[in-house]
Amino acid sequence: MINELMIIIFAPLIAGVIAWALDIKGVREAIGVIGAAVPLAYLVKLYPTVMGGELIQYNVTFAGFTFNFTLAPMGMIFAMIAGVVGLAAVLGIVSTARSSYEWLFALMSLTGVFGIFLSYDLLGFFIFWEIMTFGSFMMVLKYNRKASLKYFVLSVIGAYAMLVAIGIIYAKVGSFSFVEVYRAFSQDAALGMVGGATVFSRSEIALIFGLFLVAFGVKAGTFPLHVWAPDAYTETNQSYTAMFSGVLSKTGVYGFILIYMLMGYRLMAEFGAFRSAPAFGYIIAFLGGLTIIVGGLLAALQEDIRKLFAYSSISQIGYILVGIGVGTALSIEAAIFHAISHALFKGLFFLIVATIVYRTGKTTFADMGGLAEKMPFTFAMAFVAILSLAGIPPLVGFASKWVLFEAVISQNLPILGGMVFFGSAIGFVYLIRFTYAVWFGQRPTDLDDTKDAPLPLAIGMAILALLNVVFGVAPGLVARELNKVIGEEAITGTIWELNLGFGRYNALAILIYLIVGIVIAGIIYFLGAKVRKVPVTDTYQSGNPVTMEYNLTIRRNFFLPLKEALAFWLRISFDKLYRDIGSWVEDLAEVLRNYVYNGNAQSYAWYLAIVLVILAIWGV
Amino acid sequence: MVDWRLFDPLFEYARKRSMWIVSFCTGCGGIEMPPLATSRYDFERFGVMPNPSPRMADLFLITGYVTPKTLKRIIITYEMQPDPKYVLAHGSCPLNGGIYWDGYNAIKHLDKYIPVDVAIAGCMPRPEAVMDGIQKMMELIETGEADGWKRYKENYEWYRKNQDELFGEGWREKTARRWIPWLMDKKKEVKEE
Amino acid sequence: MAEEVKATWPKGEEIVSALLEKAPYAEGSVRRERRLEFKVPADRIVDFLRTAKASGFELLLQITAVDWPNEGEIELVYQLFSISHGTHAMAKTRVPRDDARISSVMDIYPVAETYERDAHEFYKVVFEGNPKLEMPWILEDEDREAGVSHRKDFDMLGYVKKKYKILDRFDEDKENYVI
Amino acid sequence: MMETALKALFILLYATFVGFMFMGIIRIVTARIHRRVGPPIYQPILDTIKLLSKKSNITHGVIYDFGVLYALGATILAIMFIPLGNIGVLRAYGDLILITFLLEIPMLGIMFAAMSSGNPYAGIGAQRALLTMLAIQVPLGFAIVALAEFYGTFSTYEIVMAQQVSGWSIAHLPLLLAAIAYDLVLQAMFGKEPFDIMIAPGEISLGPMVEFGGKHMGILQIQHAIALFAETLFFSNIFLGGAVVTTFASPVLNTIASLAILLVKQIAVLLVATFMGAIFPRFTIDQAAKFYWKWPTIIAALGAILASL
Repeated sequence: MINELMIIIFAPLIAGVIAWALDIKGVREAIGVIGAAVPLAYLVKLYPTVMGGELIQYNVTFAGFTFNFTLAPMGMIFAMIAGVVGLAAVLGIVSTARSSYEWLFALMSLTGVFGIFLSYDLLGFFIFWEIMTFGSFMMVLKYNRKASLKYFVLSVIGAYAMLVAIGIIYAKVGSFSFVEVYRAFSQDAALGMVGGATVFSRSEIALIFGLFLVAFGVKAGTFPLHVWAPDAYTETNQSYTAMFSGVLSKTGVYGFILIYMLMGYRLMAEFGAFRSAPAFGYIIAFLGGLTIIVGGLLAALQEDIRKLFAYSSISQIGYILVGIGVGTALSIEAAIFHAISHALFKGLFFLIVATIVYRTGKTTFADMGGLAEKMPFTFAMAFVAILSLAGIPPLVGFASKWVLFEAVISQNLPILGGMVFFGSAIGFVYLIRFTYAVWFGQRPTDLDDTKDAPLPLAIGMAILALLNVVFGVAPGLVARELNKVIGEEAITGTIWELNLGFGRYNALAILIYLIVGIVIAGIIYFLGAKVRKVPVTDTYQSGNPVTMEYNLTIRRNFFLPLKEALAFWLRISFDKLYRDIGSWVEDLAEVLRNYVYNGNAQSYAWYLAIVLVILAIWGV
Repeated sequence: MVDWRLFDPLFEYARKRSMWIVSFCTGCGGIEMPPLATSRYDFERFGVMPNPSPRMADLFLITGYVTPKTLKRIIITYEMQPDPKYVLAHGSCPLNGGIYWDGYNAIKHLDKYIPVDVAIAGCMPRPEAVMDGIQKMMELIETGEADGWKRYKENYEWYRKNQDELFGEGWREKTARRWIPWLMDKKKEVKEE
Repeated sequence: MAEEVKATWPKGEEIVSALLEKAPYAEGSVRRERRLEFKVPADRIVDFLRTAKASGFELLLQITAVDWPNEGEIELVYQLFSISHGTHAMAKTRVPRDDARISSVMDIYPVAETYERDAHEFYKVVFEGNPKLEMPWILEDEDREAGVSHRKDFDMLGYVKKKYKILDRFDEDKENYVI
Repeated sequence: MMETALKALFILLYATFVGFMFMGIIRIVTARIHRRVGPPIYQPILDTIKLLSKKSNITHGVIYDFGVLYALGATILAIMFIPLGNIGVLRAYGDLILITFLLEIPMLGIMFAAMSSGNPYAGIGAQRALLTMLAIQVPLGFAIVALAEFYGTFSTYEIVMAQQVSGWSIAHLPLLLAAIAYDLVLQAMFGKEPFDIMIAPGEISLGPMVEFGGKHMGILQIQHAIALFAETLFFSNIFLGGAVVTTFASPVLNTIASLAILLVKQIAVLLVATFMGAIFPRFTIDQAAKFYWKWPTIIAALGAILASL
């Protein structure tokens, strides 16, 4: 009987291959959806046992290496995120997929993600990391070669960094499995405390941490390494982006948490703490803070709907990194909580973008507008997503952000607190820009017959929106699971209420009083006189008559003053930096090709002579 | 839906004591507004407040002569105001064209196009006269005679006929589209139209 | 003209003579202190203004159109002003009334664009080279179609009576208004 | 249950009435600065009754109405969390960050309604309101961080209790800096003169408010009244020591005394904002953003750092 873990990991891949092979319109979608639903079903079946504390082990020996897979509570939480958002995204792909090629590689990346969350040794982790990257790269390649090239180059740099780090660890520790690696590092930390000779020297530990930072930083899209994300998220099938940014970026976050789990003590012993946060953690947190601000501000200045949400998902990952960086049990719980809520509302947002792009065929804000009447269901979903991402109390976005704020500020880190607070306003800002340009205002004439979302996409959106609301009103549900994962009662309180000791948040009371408030406002509203519906052109333009030819909505360049205020900072762009490095490397290669490998035998003879002379002098 | 007749005295008092003026100075009397708002006369004592948007304004001051071009804007602004709305006309020009009686571009009889509740004499009445006009308007509201808006609603066809007679049919679209070719710098199209 | 015996203004005489040398086709005289007058044929107005601007007349104050119905001509008065000499000058040209056509001086004095549109709007004088001549401006579309203009042969009062349909009850001698 | 319902109703009525009185005070004080007589103090109530009693209203769609209702609902929600003497309903859950967010959410509702009206002025007004909010978020964030770190707790009620013991917050230097920064931020939250570019009457005819007529504007007047009351109450609770009076025997007297003290503090905060508003001309949006990102941010950051030492 094949072990459940194997089914969870490989079900999507097998379904993908079959779907790709069969390539029959109806059957392909069905197999794809089954491929995404099966792992989720098994995860739900295994949920009580894993959360009960008993780990499910399974070892596979293959080509001389033993891969052991374990379903630990941490892996379970992330796998559940991948399962739910993956299923919703796959439902989206049903209606937006162009060919079976996309089915194969979307489900392949889903397999990679499940493999990462379930593998309990570095080698398996790396292999599935590569499968996931390859799958997502092929998805982007289909749409735009240049964007995929940039994504490929950065992912390869990340992958090599991770490979080198794993190599160093394997050389010193002699085994890949997390258990031995963890024991080796904690022994090392203990030795380091006592002052004995440690297995890893200080520079080696710094090197490993740096390499892991780069590797996971690329995938999570932290500030200096975020340049691939806007292009990769934009140039692919939009409902796949829901999975791409909702789930795949969580692997980067899982990686950072892995650093804590494996090497936390060793790094703490080595580099000490910075005002009650581990020094190495503060680096991650500060990078996360920068990512929030940079991602948010750039998101506000975008003209393309997909780019806006790409930058927005980078900035939301910044929140999670801040949570991880601070390093206390509460802040890591907050980070995972925000990872869950981010996956939910970002997946929902990208499905909404997929619907809009699928129905209108347009992607820039300039030629969209007034879709609220034409696509009421999608607008309702967008309204829930906006409330959740902007952090409006009754929804999950606020609950996770609130826990994160409290965790960061209570650790006496004022600068990080300020950055996180600024981030919440930025989220508010670019969401209103999106809402104004897409849903409200004057509708261009060619969008008049747009229909609402197709059924599979609608189901996908409904699932995520429902979860957004349920986890928002009852954050205790998530908090209790997180306490089990971290093993410490950081967030107490009932199902409706979160209690952190120095701050309490009651979601149910908020919902009740908000409804009471809106009911009171409604009563006052309906006491007033009848209301007359007025067309868009009957609007006050200093008395001038207005017809549909006039452009009544500011869709282009909505935040021009912000762009002018930030003109100085916008000149510094890491994207340009990497492109310059790329072109510089190309020129260097050009020079080499012209002078060194110029193909005539005579210069090769000279090189041979020189090498022999050197060897002779060396006295070999 | 609810029958508010019981509270009518309160509503009339509130409408009387809080008239918001559309800040749209239509003619030469617009310069009389600042003295009213500043410390010597200060109509804010009566709750009168200038307000740029017609959607929340009640009182519409026609300050002086009205040209057809301005009348188009006045009609549009007047129709945007929610219902209990009042018009206060300054000087003799809105009544019979005043000194521009033979001008081709001055409206001779404003009452044909929009209902006027109170008219103040004086070729640009002094602030005292305008304050007196506002007092008179408040009296009319108190006694319920300020029914210009009711007249406009009941015989709207008559008003509409007069307006279309002066401006021609469909003047709103024509005026709106008048500048578009020049705004979009498409001068040639003007010839073909 | 009434002001025969007047103290001529020596400085003005120099300016006029200097200008007339450069523009022989024009005649110029000094009306009084700080008031010069030039008569220029219609086709040479552009060169005249170019030389005027070169010799110190920096500003074009106004282009006024005067309608002479019995002579069948429209007189265009270009009023210039020279800050350096501190004097005002009028350059008058005559254009036939029925198809009043003259070339635009926009390239010399950019401000002329608006004055020419004004003259065109009310006196139907066509200024070749002015792009914005047909642009809607002061007159409403209805007035433009009805051919409103300030030429003397246009019956303004008749148009007003037709437009507002209320003036016919006025007594012509304006003593007693009956509204 | 019944008792909290009564308390909630009392808070709501008290907040609305005092909020209207505050709006009246603002108009009278501004008038007296202009050496004018100024309207009676109950003028905002008359304005609201007139607006609500309009005989015909317009709407631009469902979101246009729902946005306005949401704004008033969110403000009513916010007022319940801020401790009001000893009759706060949700006092135990009055969390600094939660209240700061709740005081910003009505703007979301108003902007949703304004934008769905499709008026270009509303679009520009919403853009400016967003940028103003982006600008004030930095000093506001640092001020809240300073408070939270100084008292080590986020619950407003515990902060009020701590202030009864250790004196007003503004007595300590870090929180004095935070209070100054927060007061500048209040200027923009009230929409008072130097930073009211978002509702500039002359320039963009009241920005987002341009399309609100009749009862929509009436509801927004009520919302503005409660928001004024809520913001001043929040400021006087966290910086000016709130009011916990236990000297009298019967709780009713205690409540009246604490409400009176709070009222005095709230009016003081209001007058500071009104005086500043009556004197300053209006900043353009990038001047406002640059100003807020320079001085108030430096002051608040200094306060936060000092508080965290």
